[in-house]
Amino acid sequence: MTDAVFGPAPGADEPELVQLLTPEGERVHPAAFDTDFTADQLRGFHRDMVLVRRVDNEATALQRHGELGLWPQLLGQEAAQIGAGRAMRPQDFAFPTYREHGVAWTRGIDPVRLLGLFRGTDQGGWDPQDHNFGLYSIVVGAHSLHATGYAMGVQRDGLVGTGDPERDTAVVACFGDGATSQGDVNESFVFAASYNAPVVFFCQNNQWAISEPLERQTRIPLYRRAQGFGFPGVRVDGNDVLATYAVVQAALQRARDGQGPTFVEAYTYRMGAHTTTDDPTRYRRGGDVEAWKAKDPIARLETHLRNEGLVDDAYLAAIAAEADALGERMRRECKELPEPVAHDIFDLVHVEQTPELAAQQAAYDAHAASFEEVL
Amino acid sequence: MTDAVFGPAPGADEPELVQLLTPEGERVHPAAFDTDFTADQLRGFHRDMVLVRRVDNEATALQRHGELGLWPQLLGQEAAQIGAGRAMRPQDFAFPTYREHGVAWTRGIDPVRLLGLFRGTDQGGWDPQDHNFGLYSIVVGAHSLHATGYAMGVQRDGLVGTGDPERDTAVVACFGDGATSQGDVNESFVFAASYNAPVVFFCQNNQWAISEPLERQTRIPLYRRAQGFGFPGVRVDGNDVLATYAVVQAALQRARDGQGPTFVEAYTYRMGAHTTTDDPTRYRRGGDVEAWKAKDPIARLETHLRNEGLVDDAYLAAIAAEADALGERMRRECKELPEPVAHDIFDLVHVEQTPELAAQQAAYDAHAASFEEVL
Amino acid sequence: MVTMTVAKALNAGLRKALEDDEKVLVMGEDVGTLGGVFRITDGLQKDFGDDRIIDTPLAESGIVGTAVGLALRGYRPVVEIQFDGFVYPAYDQIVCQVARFHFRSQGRVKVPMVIRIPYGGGIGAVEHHSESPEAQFVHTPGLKVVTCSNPADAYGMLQQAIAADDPVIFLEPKRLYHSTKGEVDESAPLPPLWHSRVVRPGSDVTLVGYGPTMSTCLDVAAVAEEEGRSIEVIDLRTLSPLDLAPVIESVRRTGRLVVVHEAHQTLGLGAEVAARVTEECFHSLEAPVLRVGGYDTPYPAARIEEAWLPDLDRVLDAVDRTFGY
Amino acid sequence: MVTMTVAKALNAGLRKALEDDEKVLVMGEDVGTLGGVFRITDGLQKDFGDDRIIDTPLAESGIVGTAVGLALRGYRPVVEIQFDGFVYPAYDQIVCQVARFHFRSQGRVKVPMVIRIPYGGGIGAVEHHSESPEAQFVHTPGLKVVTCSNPADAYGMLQQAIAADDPVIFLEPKRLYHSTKGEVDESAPLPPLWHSRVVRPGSDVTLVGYGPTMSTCLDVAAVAEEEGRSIEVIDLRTLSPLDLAPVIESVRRTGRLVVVHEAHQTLGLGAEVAARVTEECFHSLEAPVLRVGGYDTPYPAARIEEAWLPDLDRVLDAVDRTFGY
Ligand SMILES: Cc1ncc(C[n+]2csc(CCOP(=O)(O)OP(=O)(O)O)c2C)c(N)n1
Ligand SMILES: Cc1ncc(C[n+]2csc(CCOP(=O)(O)OP(=O)(O)O)c2C)c(N)n1
Ligand SMILES: [Mg+2]
Ligand SMILES: [Mg+2]
Repeated sequence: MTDAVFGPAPGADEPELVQLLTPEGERVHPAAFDTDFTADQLRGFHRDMVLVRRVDNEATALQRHGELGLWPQLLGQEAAQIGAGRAMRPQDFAFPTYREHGVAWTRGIDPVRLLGLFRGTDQGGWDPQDHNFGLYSIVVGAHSLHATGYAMGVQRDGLVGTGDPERDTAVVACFGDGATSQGDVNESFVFAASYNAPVVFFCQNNQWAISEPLERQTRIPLYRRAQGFGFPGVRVDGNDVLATYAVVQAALQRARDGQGPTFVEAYTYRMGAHTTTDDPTRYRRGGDVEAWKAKDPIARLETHLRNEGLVDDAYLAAIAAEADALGERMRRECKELPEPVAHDIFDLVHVEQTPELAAQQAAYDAHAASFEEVL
Repeated sequence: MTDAVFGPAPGADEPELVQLLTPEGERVHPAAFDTDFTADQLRGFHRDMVLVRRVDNEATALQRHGELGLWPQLLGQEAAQIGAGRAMRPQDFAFPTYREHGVAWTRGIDPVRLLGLFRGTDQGGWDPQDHNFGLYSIVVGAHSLHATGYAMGVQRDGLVGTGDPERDTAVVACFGDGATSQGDVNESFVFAASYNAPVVFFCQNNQWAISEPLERQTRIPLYRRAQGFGFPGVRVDGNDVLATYAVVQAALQRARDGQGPTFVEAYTYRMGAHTTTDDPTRYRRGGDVEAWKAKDPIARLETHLRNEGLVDDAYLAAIAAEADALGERMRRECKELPEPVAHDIFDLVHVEQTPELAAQQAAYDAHAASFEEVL
Repeated sequence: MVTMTVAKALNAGLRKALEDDEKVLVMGEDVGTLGGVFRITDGLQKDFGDDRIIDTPLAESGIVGTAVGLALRGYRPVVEIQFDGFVYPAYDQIVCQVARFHFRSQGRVKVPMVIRIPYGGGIGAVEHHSESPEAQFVHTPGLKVVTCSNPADAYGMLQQAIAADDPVIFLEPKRLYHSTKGEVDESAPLPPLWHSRVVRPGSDVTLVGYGPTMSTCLDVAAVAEEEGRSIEVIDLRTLSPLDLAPVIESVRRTGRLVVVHEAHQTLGLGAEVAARVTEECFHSLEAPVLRVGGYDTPYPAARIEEAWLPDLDRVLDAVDRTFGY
Repeated sequence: MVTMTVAKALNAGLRKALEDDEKVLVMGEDVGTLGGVFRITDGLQKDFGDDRIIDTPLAESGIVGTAVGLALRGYRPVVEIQFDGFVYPAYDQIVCQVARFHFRSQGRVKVPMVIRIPYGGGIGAVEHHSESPEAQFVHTPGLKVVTCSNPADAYGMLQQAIAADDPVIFLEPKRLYHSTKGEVDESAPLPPLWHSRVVRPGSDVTLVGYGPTMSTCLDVAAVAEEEGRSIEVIDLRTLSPLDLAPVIESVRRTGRLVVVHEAHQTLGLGAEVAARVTEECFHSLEAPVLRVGGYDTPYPAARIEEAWLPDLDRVLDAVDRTFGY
């Protein structure tokens, strides 16, 4: 669409993706963001992706077997999440959505801890401070502001631009394409720009918000949203773990250096359902899944590793065995997750319990006890 | 700020303003947006601006005399408001903020009707349907969504792109620079872009949100926000009534033609206080007011009109007399604004009154009557 | 007479409203192609087109705010909020805009719209998916708030809410969507919208509930009957305006009242019912009005929600306690 | 002992908190250079710098949301909402995030923060500037809600709220900011935060208020005394948790209770007080608990706000009515 007076419509053309590894597993070298990786790094990415895919499959199976109420699948988004997560330093902090199983993995969260929220045994199974990884956020977009505020705190702590790689700190806000429509996400752009906060907005554009395609949320490539707020945005191939790592790493370094926020759009695809209760056959468009299958994040890295002689059958079998063991442990430990105790919730509302809640707790206990007597 | 990897910071450079009339009153002819005006149109703009400035002064005086609780001054923003308002057709609809006295004027709202909200006699003194002009909106940003929804209604009515100038309809959302930080305003950009709604976002950047300067809300020129959402944005000299008219008129026509939303930033300055309770000496920066005085919207048009021989002293005296008469009428009629009646408010909550409110109304009446008996 | 679920009845009610008035629109997240995450809008976009059944961007304030604009333009939007816990981003639009337009305009402007909210717990969901936000809307002047507890009401009340000229918050007990079936007579006159209803007569205690707690209330009455106690059960249906006339009439006979809801007990609807009924029935009451609500904690993890929600035992216990004064 | 206004006492309390703990931050619209539209933060940015006294973009959800992030990073943000009516855009952050972080994290995470809200009417303002949103926050588990009615409490309670490890909604009766003066002893130990207080003893009727209605309550007691009626007046101070112990003790003596607030009567705080006190004092009550609240209409135009707000006459009338049962 072009307009005689206002000129061409802004930014509707499709951009190039930053890519370091083609879908065919060929290593390419873009002008910006090219990065060298050690063999260990490459194998590490591969292992991470294989294992989190297994985590995801296992959890999906656990849901099918009635052990979980729900599971939001990450299938297809392994590269985006592992690339972004591995680009973080220990002191960096990530604020995830509900689908960030891959990022969680890189922050050292035992996958079993992810299950509690979906099994209904807890509402957050880890201490955010221990892992520099926030609780899963169900309310779409709300946590993007938390990330920005946290980054403002980092600034106040004097931990940007010191030049000390052990100290300079960045924050990551993870959200989806749909989330970019929320007021809170846009307000987080306003605040981050206004204070030049050290935050990276990491948007996994998996093309869908439940049944709604990307076009309902935006008519231009999403990464260009950042331009409207005065900070850079980049689109990266989210099925390319190397490119995602490189771009997020550069964005994090910008933040740590005191250069402020960056928006990274990881262009990817949700290969599974939105969650296990969703039925994507109602809305998917023919051929999409097939086309994206050809861009599988694990397959392409595996091809590359094989071509480079960095892995062999024995290595891959060992990783597969590790995945089997992890899956087996998840199945076992999921069922062992501690059951919540209703008595306890009255203690968890406030740091300092109120007399009212103490009274409700006592009433609850008495009521519960009256049944134990009867039984 | 430039970055080796991410390139130059997006859009931080200061743009040209669209201008048709220099501060010195000289008519210039930009490549885009140049427009021919009839003598009557030019004199009309001038008269409009003189009269609304008088409306504004008079209301400010009424507040000083205790007749109004508060008054938000438009001083300095006359050109922006008259230019935008006069660009509208009768069938177009505007959603104003609380400072839109000039736009209200162009929609045929008697200035006396504006006073009720600030005198405390009502919360909206006109029928929006009668004037295609919404109620003043106090909650910053909220009405931007109403404008977008209304525009979606216009689309459903089949009133865009018919080619019939009497029928094709556009909607205007008026808000300030500060409002652009609100989630609601950004969500209205998302919706307008998603549905290609016939709405013009008319932002009067008067440099301040109460005491906060523009830089707190944005680090790039505001009109560029629109780029991030995929529709055009333009900065126009908001102290130039001709340029504002021309740009808003073009944006409205785009909307009416079915080409969707446009963002217009009218670059101007609030010469008065935020409202009559504000004390700008606490935050204003030295010299600003003086510099902007030199760009006065009325003076420059008057110079132009005189230079072109379109007005003379007698004409200007007649306009001044008209302004005096208007001021005098406002003073008189302000005091005659009907006092609200507490009994009535119970009838206004719902279209269909509830038994509960009927009962509260009866209780109120009985209570009030008990005093009348006593007195 | 057709037997259908609550979900199907709502779908049929929406369809009827869309047929009856071309100004009726349906909008929300995933209401189009998908038919909504609960399938309440199933098939509507196919039949009424995407101009009337509108998938929206993911932004609740935006949905409600644009619906206001559509209503100002003469449409009758029916907004779906995907889950109770996601209504809060739209809270400002609902409480400061939707609720007040008519009042602010001195009665000149109407904003007929319905905001449908699947609400309540008991479905084993993750956080933010089991809330009962009704008290906040009942406290807000300018809103009308109703809820249904069976397919016939779902079908009839939804149509009436859409036909009403005032904005209505329509609370749908999501737990009943697919579990509760009943007969719906699509040709019968619609039941009155602004009235509560005695659903089981009784003489010893009055028990008031609404929406998702009605089946518990009826179970309580059945169990109590075996114990020789006669419970009169009332379904409030309309929460704002509150129609307490049948409750007051009942309490004047029974002298005892228990109110049940899933919303947090403190300042839940039971508080208002207790305060009003006590004022009206002061000399008839043999015991204070007792309330059984959700505890004053955030909604807990699903595996303990049954302990958290008012259930048969807690309600029976309250009934018993009314005899202890 | 210094005599100061409520506004000055709040300013002094903030200053003290900022001095005592370098993690305390103040943030909001216009709180910096301007010192806030009510000047509560006057002079603070000059003394503590703009890293600690933070002017924010114009977005309430953004303010509260970033404050959550700052709290997670170990800061203690004190957020100013410019007027009561503008807290609603932040409602989702307050109700779903601030209130629940501790709970969701199984008690692992703290979000100590104070949200200051100038509230209430009677100042002749335009719409959205005179609201009383307390009931909605009291209904929300995980929030603590307090309000002050005099300079000494303003000074002391604000400091304690800031020092508390839980999020606190701090409601400031804006009508009293500059009109109410009182003595503040900056060296005395701070008064307890979570307690209501008998401010005038009496024996015939109990009268409960808080924040902006306290002076009306005291006026009522004075007038009633002339008529030979002894009214015990209680200032709630803490709305969540509700400290009803002194009220219950009082009602057991007086047998009569009237509750006053500016918030809409339906599901205003009075409903909860009535329900609880009736349950606790059923056999002591000589009359139902009566409530005097704002009517169930949106806050009206300023020229009739005095007729809308609870005033001496309406409260006296309610007191009289408690003798009619
Ligand atoms: C505020 C809010 N509204 C609605 C929902 C319901 N919901 C859950 S996920 C989702 C879609 C999210 O899409 P996107 O942001 O693209 O993330 P994705 O699920 O694709 O990873 C919706 C609408 C929610 N969780 N929060
Ligand atoms: C949601 C909301 N927050 C805060 C306010 C208080 N307030 C009134 S005007 C204003 C500044 C508005 O600035 P801007 O949008 O630039 O408009 P201007 O007043 O300069 O015309 C503020 C903060 C409000 N009215 N609404
Ligand atoms: Mg998505
Ligand atoms: Mg401004």
